[in-house]
Amino acid sequence: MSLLPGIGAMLIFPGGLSLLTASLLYEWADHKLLALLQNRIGPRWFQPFADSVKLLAKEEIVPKGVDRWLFFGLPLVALAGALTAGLYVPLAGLAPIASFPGDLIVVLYLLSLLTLGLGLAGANSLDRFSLIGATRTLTQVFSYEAPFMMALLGPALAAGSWQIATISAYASGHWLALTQPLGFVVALIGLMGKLEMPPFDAPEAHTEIVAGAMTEYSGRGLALFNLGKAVELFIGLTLISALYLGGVENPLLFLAKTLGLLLALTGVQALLTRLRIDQTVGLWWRYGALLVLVQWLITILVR
Amino acid sequence: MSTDEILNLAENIACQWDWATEISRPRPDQLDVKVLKLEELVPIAVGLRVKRLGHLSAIVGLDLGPEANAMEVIYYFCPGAAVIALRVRIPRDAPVVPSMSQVLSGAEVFERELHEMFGIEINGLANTERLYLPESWPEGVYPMRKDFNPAVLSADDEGTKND
Amino acid sequence: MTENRTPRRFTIPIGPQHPALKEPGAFQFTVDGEVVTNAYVRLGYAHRGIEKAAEERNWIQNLYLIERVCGICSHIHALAYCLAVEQLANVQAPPRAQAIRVLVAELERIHSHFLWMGVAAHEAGFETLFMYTWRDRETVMDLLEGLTGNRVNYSANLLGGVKFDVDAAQADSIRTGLEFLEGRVRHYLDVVSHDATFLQRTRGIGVMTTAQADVMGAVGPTARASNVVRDLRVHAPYAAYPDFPVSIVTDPRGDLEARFSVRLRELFESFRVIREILDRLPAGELAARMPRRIPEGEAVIRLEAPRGDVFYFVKSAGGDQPERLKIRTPTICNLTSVVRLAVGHQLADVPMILAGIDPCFSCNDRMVQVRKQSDGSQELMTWEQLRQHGIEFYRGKAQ
Amino acid sequence: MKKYATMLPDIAGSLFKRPATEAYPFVRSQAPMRLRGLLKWTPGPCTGCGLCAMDCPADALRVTMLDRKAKKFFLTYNVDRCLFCGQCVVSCRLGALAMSSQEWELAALTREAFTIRFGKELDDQSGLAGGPQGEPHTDRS
Repeated sequence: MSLLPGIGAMLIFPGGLSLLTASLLYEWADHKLLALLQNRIGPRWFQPFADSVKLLAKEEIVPKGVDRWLFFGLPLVALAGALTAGLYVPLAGLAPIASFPGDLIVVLYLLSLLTLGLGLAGANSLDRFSLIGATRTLTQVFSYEAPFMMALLGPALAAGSWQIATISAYASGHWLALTQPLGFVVALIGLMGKLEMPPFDAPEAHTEIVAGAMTEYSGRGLALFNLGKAVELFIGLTLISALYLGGVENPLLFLAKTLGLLLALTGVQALLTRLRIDQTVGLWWRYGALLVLVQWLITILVR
Repeated sequence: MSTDEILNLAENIACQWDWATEISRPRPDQLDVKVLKLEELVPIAVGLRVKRLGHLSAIVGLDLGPEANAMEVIYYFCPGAAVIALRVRIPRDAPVVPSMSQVLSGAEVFERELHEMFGIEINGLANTERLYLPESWPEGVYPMRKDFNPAVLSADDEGTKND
Repeated sequence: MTENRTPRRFTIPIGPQHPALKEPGAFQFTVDGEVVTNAYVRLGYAHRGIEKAAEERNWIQNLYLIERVCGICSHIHALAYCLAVEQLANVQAPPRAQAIRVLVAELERIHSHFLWMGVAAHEAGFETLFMYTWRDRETVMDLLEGLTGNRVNYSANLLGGVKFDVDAAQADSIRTGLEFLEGRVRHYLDVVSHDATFLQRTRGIGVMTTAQADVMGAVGPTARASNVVRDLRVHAPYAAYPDFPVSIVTDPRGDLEARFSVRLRELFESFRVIREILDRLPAGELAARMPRRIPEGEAVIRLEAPRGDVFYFVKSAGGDQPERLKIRTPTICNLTSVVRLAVGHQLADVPMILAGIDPCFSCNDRMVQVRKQSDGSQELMTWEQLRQHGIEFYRGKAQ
Repeated sequence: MKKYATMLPDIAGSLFKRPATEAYPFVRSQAPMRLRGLLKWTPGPCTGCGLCAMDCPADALRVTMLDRKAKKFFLTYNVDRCLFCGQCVVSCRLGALAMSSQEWELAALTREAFTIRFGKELDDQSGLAGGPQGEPHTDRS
């Protein structure tokens, strides 16, 4: 890979700006679909962009008692982690920009940076709501992360490789969602947990702790965290479509599969009540982890 | 129990304190007990409570004005459709009533309201913190008294007495 | 940075401004980890001095002041005031007026319970239920608007009667609306009593026993969900309830689920009563003549508002203004229970428990407080001063 | 018995339904006949008795008598004070007042726009001259 096109791919297309744009459009699609399911109109397409621009332009208020480096650095790290993860996944059905054996693991860790960043950002604050939010965020990480990772490693087991490109190529011939349904479900629900979507939104439950870990963030930091979440939604959808839904060979297939997944996600969001944090943990360890282990066992035995 | 039976029962209870009460029935569903001896108020309330007539619905404070130099406190017990009023009259310059909150836990908020709105001292009320009025409200100014003048509040932030 | 942090115990302030409460009431919950260990309440943020203000207005003006005690149950407050004044004046409102009063009161109950269900679902994090209940609430609000001319402050009452009649076309639109609503209530009852994830947040949460409800003086649906058989519409029927009786709805369980169930099942009674009223609306006048001066005396009126019983004490000295008006709203009775019940529960359940009693702080707090920016002192303003302040403020702006 | 996804019929149905949200400023729905909007005054029956002003809970109405014998007076109606309760309409036994069900979008950018004068044969020199006979003169412009 020569240098210039490489940088272009990272910053403009398909990573970087295009990734951000696409992510915000997916965020809008998520909000719009949820609104339609609830018989509302929902936002117009540019709402997430308008929100981001507004927040980026807004004054950043640094609360008393926080570590300034962490306060400004954590959102950057969180967004950077999510954007970097974008380099290794087949965005829009195109070949990943970078690829090496074992990049699946790297992507999974990079995606966790956001949640970790959020948790630390909350713990960095003196605010009570932030602290409780941080506790809840980190508790939640420990509950869904392991099952989610294991669920994404299921296809890797089947394909016999830990490289996303290879698994993706293997998956295009096999709808792994059909052969590994348990893993698929756990991966999908895991993504919701990762994105703190309802019913896993206890860490930012408005009616209890205002905005959880992000309570003290107002301007740029909040925008970066939000962007990070949008990017993660996009990458998460891409990953699950590529690994479980028979691969994403071209942009059209990609669009159809990711939007289908998004509809399923919003449907689940609309149908469930927020779980208390103890209920979330219980759910993941009692059922999530167990299901994935059963799935692994089956996969290994069948292979 | 019908309303009449409730009222008769309540009347019988109040009659046990006949040396300290004046009983009347202003309306078919109401019993009005004037309690003349302040110290008998809580025992009568307990008497009602024992017979399960002790659902305290409200405590009404009445300022009869500086000329009359009296205040009235009416305790309304409302079992079923009946309304039983225990009425005490206290001097306006030294208003004190005994607290019912030890025998009726629901009475606490009503008594706190009475205390801060009328400046009636509630003997035996554990929590006399402000419930409705702001912390900066001047001491000794009671808004529900007839001679309350809101001008004292804005004219003087230190909080002069209004009487 | 660390010395400000006590390791595990926090005091969580909920209010006076908090997303869980759409109204200002201040609660402080001390939590140990996620478990609430202490609770404290402070009211008065919406105290408007209505009881005092009523002493300076004439009997008719007060009717509209009283209607603004609460935004949701505006009609029931105005009704209580009217009944009290009518009792003092010894005037009986005509039967048709009484029936229309009950009709509006029951429509208001439907409106209030739908609103409550939405809020409670929102607190629980069940946004879809929230959105759908509030969508359906529009139906009953439209009915009320069509009937009375306003969505919230219906101003249906007059001293001595009501302002408007119910004609055939309106009766039909109410019947159609009720049919839709009844179907929806049936569906919601199924949702709140069967939905597995929702039940996780309501079943066995905030349990209040019958004895506790009795001691704490709980009222209304909150008490009935703890098997306290007390409903003034049944036990002390007022207005047209003697002719259009309702039956009482209770639930022995005492938890949040029971409160949902009681409120929703109560609505079927409301639907039935409204239909009955529409079917056999008594003929006659809409209002009786009222004197401008009300004879001396005291009146006590108790009505069953959507949230529980309201208590009105009105004293007249024979003039054209009341001598004293005392309002006791249901929320104050139920708040004691929240403070006690919250202890020992998870923080996540607190908004639900709070919402479970259907608290209304504006009912509860009835002075305007202005905080001076310059010296941090506080000042209270009377209506006149506030109005004057407003006029001067805008005059200053215009120049 | 516990069920999952109890609201599935609702959300599935909504996908194929128009949103319930009203697009208010763009699409206006018909206001109900009884809506209590802007107060309207008919000059004919009004005697300037002032009952409406006396009963108004918000002091939104004021009767100013210019000449009692010649029955010259005007009513000042402060829309910004008005509660739209309709008591004045009931208090007026002569039927000179009514509330419009059509005019209810009453926001304005100046305070002056909220003062409406209902006048009868106003003197020109008083500076309060209204519009043509019967039309309430408003300062809305």
